[in-house]
Amino acid sequence: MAATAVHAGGGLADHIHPEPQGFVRKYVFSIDHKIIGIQYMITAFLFMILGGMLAELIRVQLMKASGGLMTPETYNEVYSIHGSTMVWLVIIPLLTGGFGNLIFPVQIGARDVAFPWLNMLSFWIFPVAGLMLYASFLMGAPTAGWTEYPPMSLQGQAGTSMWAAAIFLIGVSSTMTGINFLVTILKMRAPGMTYTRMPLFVWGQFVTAPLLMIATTALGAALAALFMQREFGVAFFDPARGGSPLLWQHMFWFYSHPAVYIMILPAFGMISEILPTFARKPIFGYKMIAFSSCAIAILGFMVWAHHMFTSGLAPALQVPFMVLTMLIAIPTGVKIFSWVATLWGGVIHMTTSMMFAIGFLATFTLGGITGVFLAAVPFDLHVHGTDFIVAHLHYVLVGGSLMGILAGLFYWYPKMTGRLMNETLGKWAFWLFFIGFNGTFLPMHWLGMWGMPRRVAMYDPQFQGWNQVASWFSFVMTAALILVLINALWSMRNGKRSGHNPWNARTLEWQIPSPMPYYNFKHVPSVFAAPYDFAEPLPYRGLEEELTGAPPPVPAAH
Amino acid sequence: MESYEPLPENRDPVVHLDRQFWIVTAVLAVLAALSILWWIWAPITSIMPEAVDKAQEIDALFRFLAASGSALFIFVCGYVLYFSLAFRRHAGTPENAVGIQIHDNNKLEFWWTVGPTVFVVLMAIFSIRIWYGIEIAPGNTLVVEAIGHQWYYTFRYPNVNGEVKEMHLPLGQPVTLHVTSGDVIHSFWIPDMRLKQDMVPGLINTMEFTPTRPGKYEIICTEFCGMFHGDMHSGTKENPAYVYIDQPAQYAAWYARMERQQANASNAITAPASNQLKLAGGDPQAGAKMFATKCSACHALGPFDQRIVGPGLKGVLYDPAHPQLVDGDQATPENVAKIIENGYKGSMGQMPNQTANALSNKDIVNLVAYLKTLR
Amino acid sequence: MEANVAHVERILAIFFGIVVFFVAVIALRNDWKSQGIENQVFKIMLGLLALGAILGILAALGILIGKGVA
Amino acid sequence: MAVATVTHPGFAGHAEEPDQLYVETRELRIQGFLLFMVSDLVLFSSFIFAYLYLRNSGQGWPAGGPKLDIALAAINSIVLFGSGATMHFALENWKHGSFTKFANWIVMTIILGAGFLSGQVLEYIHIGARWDSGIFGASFYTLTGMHGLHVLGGIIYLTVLLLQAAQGKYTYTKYTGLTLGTLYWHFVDVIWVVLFSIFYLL
Repeated sequence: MAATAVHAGGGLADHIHPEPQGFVRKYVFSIDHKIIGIQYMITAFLFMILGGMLAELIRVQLMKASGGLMTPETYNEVYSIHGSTMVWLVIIPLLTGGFGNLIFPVQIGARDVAFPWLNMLSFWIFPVAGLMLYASFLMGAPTAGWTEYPPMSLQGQAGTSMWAAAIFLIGVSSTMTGINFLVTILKMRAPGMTYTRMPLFVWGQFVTAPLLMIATTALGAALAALFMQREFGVAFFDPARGGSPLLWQHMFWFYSHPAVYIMILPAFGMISEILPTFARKPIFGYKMIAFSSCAIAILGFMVWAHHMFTSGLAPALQVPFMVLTMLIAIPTGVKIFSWVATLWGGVIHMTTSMMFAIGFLATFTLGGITGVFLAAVPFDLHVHGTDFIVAHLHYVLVGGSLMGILAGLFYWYPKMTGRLMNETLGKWAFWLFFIGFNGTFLPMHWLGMWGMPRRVAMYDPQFQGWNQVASWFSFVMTAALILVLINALWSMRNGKRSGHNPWNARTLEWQIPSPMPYYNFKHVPSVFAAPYDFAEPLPYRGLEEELTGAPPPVPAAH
Repeated sequence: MESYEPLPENRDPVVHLDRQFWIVTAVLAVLAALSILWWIWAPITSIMPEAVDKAQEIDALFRFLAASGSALFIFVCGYVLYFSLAFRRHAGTPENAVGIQIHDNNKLEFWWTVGPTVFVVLMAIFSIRIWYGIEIAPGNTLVVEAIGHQWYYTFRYPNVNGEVKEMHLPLGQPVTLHVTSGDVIHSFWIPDMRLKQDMVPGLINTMEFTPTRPGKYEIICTEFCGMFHGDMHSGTKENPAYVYIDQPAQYAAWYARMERQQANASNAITAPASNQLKLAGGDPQAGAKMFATKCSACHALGPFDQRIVGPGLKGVLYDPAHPQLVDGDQATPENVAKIIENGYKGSMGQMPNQTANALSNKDIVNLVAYLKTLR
Repeated sequence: MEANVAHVERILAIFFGIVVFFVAVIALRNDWKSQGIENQVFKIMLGLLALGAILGILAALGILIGKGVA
Repeated sequence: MAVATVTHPGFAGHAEEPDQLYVETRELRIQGFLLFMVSDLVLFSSFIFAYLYLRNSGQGWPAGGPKLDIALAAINSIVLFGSGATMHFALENWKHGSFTKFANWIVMTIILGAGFLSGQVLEYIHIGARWDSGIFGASFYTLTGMHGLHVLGGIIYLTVLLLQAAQGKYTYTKYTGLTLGTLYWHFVDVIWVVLFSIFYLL
């Protein structure tokens, strides 16, 4: 084993530090990317419980046309915080900080991210900012939705400034994560891990990191401007002093449109890992999937004003924004077709993870199609600001991102705990989730087209029937998520032991023990092919001792 | 580590599509065709009538989008379902069986890139054509202004002083609707017209259409505007701001009544004399220069209805159509100066004040002198 | 007095602007062959510094003056 | 081990890759710092966009009328650009192994930076607009204020670097921190080129 000799004798392993032993250094202020990933996930799932409770409050309120559960003011607070929580405290942290941190450094054969201390800092800003966001409830929460358009947000209660500060902090954390991930992928890939050999989940993170780094800062500027106007009267958005309310919309959507790709590209990456693994088949069109991710990320920066088709954008600007937005359908379509083709001719293992991935294909396709509808300005004029938008965005964010997250949770759970999640419970959860989700959000398509606006505490009684349908199904969806949660908690102690590679998967993280050891690799492996040739031997060298041999040499101190 | 013997594949490794696949494809094609037919004849208007000319075009676009979208959806989901059932691992399949090891098919990938591209181009052309139809103003229009407030709408008509609470439009007469807001962002949506524009303070958005169907239609606010946003639609009792599309004769009668009513009501208002400036001795030429640099971005030198951001100012002091200024005061030089001095914030939108516009008192005097010369 | 101060400022700006410009250009020339990403960035920065010096000189000469400047 | 692995192309070139934990190499730190600069640039760009957008959105520019002093701004800008040059010399001298020259140049840089800041304060006193009087004041104070904070941060950063260098934290072959400081200072200078242009020359 020449390779092993090189690694053992090369002296590079000297840099390994001893694993911290105290509880605080090991699990709280840890600089280990795997622990940080798990911390992100736990925190984000806690916030998801809060955000989900708020969602249920919304659905209960909407069961009656006249409202009834909450005052309009409380309702406005509830849905504003629901949106902010789900976007910034749940989906983005789960996909980047959570699964990103946990998996991608291992997949490229690195021992940690480029800046472990920065990584720890990124994480610890996140719960603090989350608590600040919820503290705004006490001060009088923001009421203008997660988009907080001025002048409405200038009229908002004191908590709106707190909201802006909290989101700004999350932005700082995201930016640091983006820088960290980008440097890691650029510089710390194992020998032989060329760009075309990276697993597609790494590609997902690779195109997401610049979005996190660039777009989030633009949001920071918008939030800072809002904060300054609210607290110090700096005139950015006040038309009476020459400002413009549309400026906020431009600045906000310049972030928030790329942000929807931050929320979906890593999920694309997960699906691209899970489908081939369980179909026992190479991913179809690897290069096209990677390339289309890049295309989506680049186009994502050029389409923000499609959120403003009714806002009074100059007519000459609407056509390019419309056409560019429609162009995004092409790379997205290519991805979906490639995934469908990956299923063809496979040997499909119907695990819970795979079911969520296949469910993702169905629901995300619908969300994507309605997205193309919305790109067409004339149609958007009709449905902008209605429940149709709510339906579309939930099909993309819940049917897309969250389905991806759940698929990833079932898939990578063994890598965190060394145990499998319960499959029977998982399948129940999948079906309940799938039915509940579609029942909740499908009716909103026609509700919106018939005249039901979004963000309303009370509405025209003619829409009450379908709203009740949506509410009842939302309870089913919530039950499914509770089932997943119970499953995850129960399996931590009682799940079946997984072994290092329960799914027979081929990426690097499955070639080391579960849960993953502190150093990931005793010897950093060499890579000589993309990981998707299921009929071939594994394309790695230098992994012989990972599951057996002695621990790596650790010097006394550095 | 895996074993290195060749692994059993579950199928013939030669890549080919079997008969079953083509049967499924045929079934999906039939379903897709049915869905397209459904969208072509879907009874959209029986649920929501088309009240204006533009609505038909938007519905046509929707039919096109929905038909192609549902066909695509049926194919994707159909194949997903079929593949997941047909290629499921059976009980007897060896543990280490693998699927057909194909990575790429350049021809297939080429076509499924070209396909969506063609579709996108078609859709873009279709949308742009309809969109230009929506944007282009027909001639000889009735100009109406709609103003959003927390939480009701008001409307302004030419030659009617003050604001009215209902919008009446004559059948068959092209309408130009200017929308703006007096406080926060609202939105003006009439589902039966399929048209919507946001009402943004400090900005005038425009809609152009011709009513084609008489009736009473709901207006709905779709941009979150505060506590009672949910009540800002015509179904509420307090401010039932419906749009009525009337026969021309009916409309004329209503309009004449409004002119009379509002004229009577407005005579009662007296102009408060709050102005400190001495308006005598202004220099109209300096005022004209000042107007070109400071005012012309928002105010045209046309009639009152010709709006950029604010109203046109030609003859603002002599305009019989609008004997009152936007704040309800009479159109006297003193009151004009007062607005320039203090700015304006109200139902017609917002205008920066003297300090924000960097105007000296002398500038104001000159501007008023200049406005006086415009007849 | 006010005008005199401005006068002195302008002359100083022009003089030192020329110095900074040449220093930046010379540094750029000396650095031209250096490798490594940070040096590439330094080169861009030095080029922009030279540009900034020119802009400063032009502003001091009153050739380039914006609308908002009194 | 399968024989096919050894001859696989693309493997030979990657002999030694980073194989360590918690050792941030020079390359990684520079790369990360450059990316930080990119995101900081986006922050500035957003406000610059806001300024240009408001200025051109037809809402009556200039609202809140600026009274900028071009002579002061010119000399002040030249002072800041000069500090960029001195910082460049500081790093060059460090590379050539001269601590004294390095210290002199970096002290000069700090003085010039402080000079620029006092010039900014003069400009703030001189200017008529307030930050709440209109969009000019809003944009000007936000952008120059943000830049001023960056300069202030830079002065502190360079002082710390000087002290660290005096304590012998850096050697003549290991000086990543100094490189980063220089990068940061150049960044602050170059941003001012843009701000100077859009506020005084446009």
